[in-house]
Amino acid sequence: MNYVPSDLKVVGTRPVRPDGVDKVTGRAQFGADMVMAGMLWGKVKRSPHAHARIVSIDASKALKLPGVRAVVTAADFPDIASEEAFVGEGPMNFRDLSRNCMARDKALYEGHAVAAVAAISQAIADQALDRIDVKYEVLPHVIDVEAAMADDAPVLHDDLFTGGVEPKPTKPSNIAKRVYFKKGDIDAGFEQADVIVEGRYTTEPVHQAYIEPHACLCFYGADGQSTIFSSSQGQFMVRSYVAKLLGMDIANIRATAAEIGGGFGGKTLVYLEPLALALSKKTGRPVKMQMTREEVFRASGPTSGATMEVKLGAKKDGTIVAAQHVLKYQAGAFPGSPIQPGCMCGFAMYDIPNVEVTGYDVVSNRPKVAAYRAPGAPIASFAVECAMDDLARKLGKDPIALREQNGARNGTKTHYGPTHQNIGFLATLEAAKSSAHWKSPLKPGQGRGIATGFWFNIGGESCASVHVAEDGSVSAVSGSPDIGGSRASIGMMVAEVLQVPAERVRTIVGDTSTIGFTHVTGGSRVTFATGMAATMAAEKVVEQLKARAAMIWEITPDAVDWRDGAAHPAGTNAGAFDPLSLSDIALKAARTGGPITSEVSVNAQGAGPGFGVHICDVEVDKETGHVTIVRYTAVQDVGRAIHPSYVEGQIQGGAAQGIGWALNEEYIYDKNGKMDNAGFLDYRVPVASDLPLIETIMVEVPNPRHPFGARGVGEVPIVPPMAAVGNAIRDAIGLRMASLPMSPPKVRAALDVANGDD
Amino acid sequence: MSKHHVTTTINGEPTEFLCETQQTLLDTLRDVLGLTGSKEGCASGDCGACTVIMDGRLMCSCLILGVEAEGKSITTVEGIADGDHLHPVQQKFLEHAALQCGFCTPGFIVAAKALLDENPNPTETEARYWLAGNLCRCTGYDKIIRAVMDAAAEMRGETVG
Amino acid sequence: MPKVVISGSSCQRFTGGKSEFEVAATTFRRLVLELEQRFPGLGKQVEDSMAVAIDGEIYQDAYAAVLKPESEIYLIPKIGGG
Amino acid sequence: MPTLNYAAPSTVDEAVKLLAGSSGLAKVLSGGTDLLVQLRSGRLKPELIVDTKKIPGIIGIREEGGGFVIGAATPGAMVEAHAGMNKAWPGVVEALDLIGSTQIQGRCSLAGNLCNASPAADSVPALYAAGAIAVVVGGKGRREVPVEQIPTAPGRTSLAKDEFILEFKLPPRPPRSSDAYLRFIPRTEMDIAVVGVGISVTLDEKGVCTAARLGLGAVAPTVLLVEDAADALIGHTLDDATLAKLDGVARAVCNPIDDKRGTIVYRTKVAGVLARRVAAIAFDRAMGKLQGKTH
Repeated sequence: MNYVPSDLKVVGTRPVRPDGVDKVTGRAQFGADMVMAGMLWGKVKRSPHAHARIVSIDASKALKLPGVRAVVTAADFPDIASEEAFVGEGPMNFRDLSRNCMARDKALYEGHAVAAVAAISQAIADQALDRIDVKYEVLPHVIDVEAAMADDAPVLHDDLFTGGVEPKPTKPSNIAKRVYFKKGDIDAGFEQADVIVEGRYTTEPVHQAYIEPHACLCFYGADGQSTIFSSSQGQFMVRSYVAKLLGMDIANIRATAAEIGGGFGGKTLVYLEPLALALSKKTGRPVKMQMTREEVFRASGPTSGATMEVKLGAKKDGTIVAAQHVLKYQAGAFPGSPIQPGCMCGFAMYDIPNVEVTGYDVVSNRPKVAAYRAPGAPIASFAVECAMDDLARKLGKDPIALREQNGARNGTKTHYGPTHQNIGFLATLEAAKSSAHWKSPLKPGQGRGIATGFWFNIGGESCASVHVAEDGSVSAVSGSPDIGGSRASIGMMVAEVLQVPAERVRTIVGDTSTIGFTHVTGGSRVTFATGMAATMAAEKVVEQLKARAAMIWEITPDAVDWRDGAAHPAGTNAGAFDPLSLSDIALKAARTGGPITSEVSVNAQGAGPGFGVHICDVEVDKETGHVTIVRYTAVQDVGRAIHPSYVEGQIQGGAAQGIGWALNEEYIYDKNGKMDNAGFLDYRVPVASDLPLIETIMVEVPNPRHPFGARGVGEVPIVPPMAAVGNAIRDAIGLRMASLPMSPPKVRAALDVANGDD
Repeated sequence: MSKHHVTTTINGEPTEFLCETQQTLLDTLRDVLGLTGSKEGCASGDCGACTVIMDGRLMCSCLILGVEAEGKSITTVEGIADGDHLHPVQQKFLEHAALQCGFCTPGFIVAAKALLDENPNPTETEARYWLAGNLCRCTGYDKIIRAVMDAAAEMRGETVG
Repeated sequence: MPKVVISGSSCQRFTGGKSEFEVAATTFRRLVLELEQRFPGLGKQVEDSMAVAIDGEIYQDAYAAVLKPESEIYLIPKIGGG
Repeated sequence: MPTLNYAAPSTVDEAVKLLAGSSGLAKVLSGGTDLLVQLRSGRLKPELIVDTKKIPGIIGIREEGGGFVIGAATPGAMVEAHAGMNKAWPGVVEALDLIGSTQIQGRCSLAGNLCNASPAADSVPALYAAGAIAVVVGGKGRREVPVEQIPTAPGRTSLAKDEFILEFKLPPRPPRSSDAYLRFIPRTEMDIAVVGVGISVTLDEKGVCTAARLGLGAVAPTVLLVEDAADALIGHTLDDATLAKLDGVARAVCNPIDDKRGTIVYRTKVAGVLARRVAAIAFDRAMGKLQGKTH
């Protein structure tokens, strides 16, 4: 059922989250905080080369070191055949995943795991790594995307042939796939155009940079029944991936979601868990592993860097008649960049009759990319939204007005097929236009930019259960790891249905053996899909409560109303009874049929598309090229904010990550293909003093597919910032910075070129 | 060389432990003493997740040798609340939703408490610079700064609307 | 009859480049079976790695979805998130 | 594996003996903010760590002969809180204040920053500009060394194996003297300087410069003491021509590298920019027009 906003008592309020006190007092248990008796420490030996054939691995000296218990290499894992599967976050080839966790035959990037060791202490494990003798035949490497596409580039995989082209190529290539979308007639479209803008844009890979490094504790039981305690975005994902990689039955693994210290998509796959469980199997002891920060940068997924071209054609009146986009995304060492969503998202905000989008998924000697917030969309939108800004300038139009004129609305058919329904893009633009920020004057020397963004926000498989305790307090179990407060939002929805205060419901995250299969916490699907399951479970509990009350009163369940957390006779005809509270009914549960409990599984269909419009003001120090963000406002259609503080937090966090992506974050490589800035010192995420307060404006266009109208909110806010910042810089200094990051040396160089002072 | 025997005070409790030279204070807190509230985010002093107060000064416990704790007085996140009574900074972090994943939170709590001990009336800019050594990737710092400013106001006895 | 459109290039290798066709089916499940019969491999591809938009609504897993005679079905890549 | 030993001597003699007697690499530990990172990364594998912080006087600030004596292991935060230092040497104070975070401030020391011998060390250009003297102790006794003679190359110093710095001396200040430090970083905090410039000046009543020293960081293998900067400034007020000359002088001495933190071209240009800006701050301070922090 769908709930009427005016009736809501819990949804839309801001209670303290159920896991909050543990997190401010240091008691919450994250991946690296767990210990077990007899525990060993595992460490990974990594390739120092960007591309090398592994000639031999000799661990004998390491194994002789007192305290070393086992070493594993690729030989200890099944050699899995290539097989495409779709597993929640995107396409997954388990052969590639296996070879990413442990190199087989070839090391494909600096930091690629080649062996792992278990020892009685971290220090001994470290020493053992130095004693594992790996002989390499170093191969030529390639880092940059266009270099990797060249005919004479070193080929990473001799069995990789470009997909999506006919006829099927006969020569292996680093281009894993070509993606193509078209709508209308692109040439005819450009022929109608009075004004054309074109641009070439580049972005660098950026890391999710969650503050918690990957960590796990794994124990392989004597009969194979195993436990995994790890920090991930999905305990079910961990269970099924590890089972696949080690050739185990899924039900032989019980995976528990530790508290997770940030993921943003980067913890939607496994790195350490298969190695730790293999080491545990070999030693019969629990094995704990945790990455160093350097390992996180070198060996876990950033998102793609890219090279792009955009061409837009418009009539003099501002009507966009043609749009073309070419995207070349780095996938890292194995295929699977977010090129598909990148190709879909760039123009998803607009109603354009003639569109052509071509994308390439390209492997090179870098760590395999992982999902990162709205995967692919921020890259694509950086190019498109910069081009939109250039178009508005060329047409002499206000940038919001140009977007309103061409903006997607209900009924707009996207270039990738589906027709937008129940979307709030125009309402979001309107809210941006009416904002205090947009109406405020700029100080001399400052610049202002806006940009927009889109994400699909799909649903997927989720389970949740609701249990009424004997005293009428309620526990809810979610299958989704809680990264940003979803226990709060799920508990609030359950409380709303049961009509009890939020504090009466305690939500926990179930392990893989206590709740049904639930996809990863990713794609901002938890409040939508798991929230839907929890709401339905609570509704079933209400039905039971009404039935129990009916039994106590000897009337039919239809004659019972549930309101204010209690059963009431539906009307005078039903009889005159005092209300029975949740506690009253819970107390009599044994006599009325047993425990009151319900579990619901859903596979939530439909998308709840989200749109954002960001406004950014900057000041540029023209002598140093330093850019200061002086004011920032993020406007977003959130459907319905269940817990508004956490919705605002998602928007602010996404915007901050985008600002980092815009200004300073990048992977820097040396000429040998080694990452040169694998630490928080030189991989420069924004610090507190870099940012202003980030104003948020939540537009609520309810999502009819969700009982409370919620849309996913965590993906969209990272899409607009790069172009919003770039457009603000363009406004401030009159120059288009088309290459991310827009770091001080690049800004100063651009100014020098413009001043003829090169 | 055998392990060092260290006698120190942690969160007001006299504490003894054994450690090797290369073990940092963070390693000993987490792996020897089981005080896992201090987190390792970088082990290089760049993220602040391991922040502690030692003899009144804010420090990264990853940049202190365990053996250096000899004779010192150390406050970790576990020692900020007074029993069940949360410190105003902790309470305001909860009220303002100033945490999402919560991993950086212990470091922020300790650093913010130290800020307000030293400067009860910081400006927003002072708070931002004081906390610049604590990385948060989830919140964009907005709610953290609001929570710290609100905690400061409350500790000064100002009523906040 | 419901009209099927392949969005993008991911499935056209099964259809010899053809991107639009009509299929007699009243449920999505039936449609997948028909596609597999007409273009061997396509049905499996759709099941394993495609999402569909039926009259605008995106389904990742759509066996039960009902098709109307005038329905328009787009085969699109599955969508994940971060 | 060689065991890593640790000692915390309580006298200079004891410390010198430990350093002299070590068969392998011995490292002096003061704040540890660089040393512990190097240990963890495996870049350094010492056999012995000598923690000098228990030596009397090595932590603390005292006024002596009109100047200041700062203990080598005094944490930055302690210097920043010292009223006398803030008044006399605001540039040294702000340089120390820019090293890392609040947490780093609680530990980092002048000696560590100098002896780590990074060309990008923030406090070092300010110390060069200040004409600071390092008091070095070792097996051959005690010697006083101008700070610019301590670093010799990236990661290398002129100190003998059994020597370490006990304290720093900052000279008395003539009237109308002040100093300033500016650095450029991509963010607002937490980065290593791309360029750092420290300056100390003395002016006459009319604002004409009578003495000047300029230290330039991150633009050469070691921090540079730019002698030509004194020539550009002495005898002049800070007019546009002087500023332009100073800009040129600063750029001319640059010999940087291209790396992840900046390019040769960029570092050189920014060195000129910062030289101008830092001079303006120091001149204003010397004339009493500017007080307190500039960042």
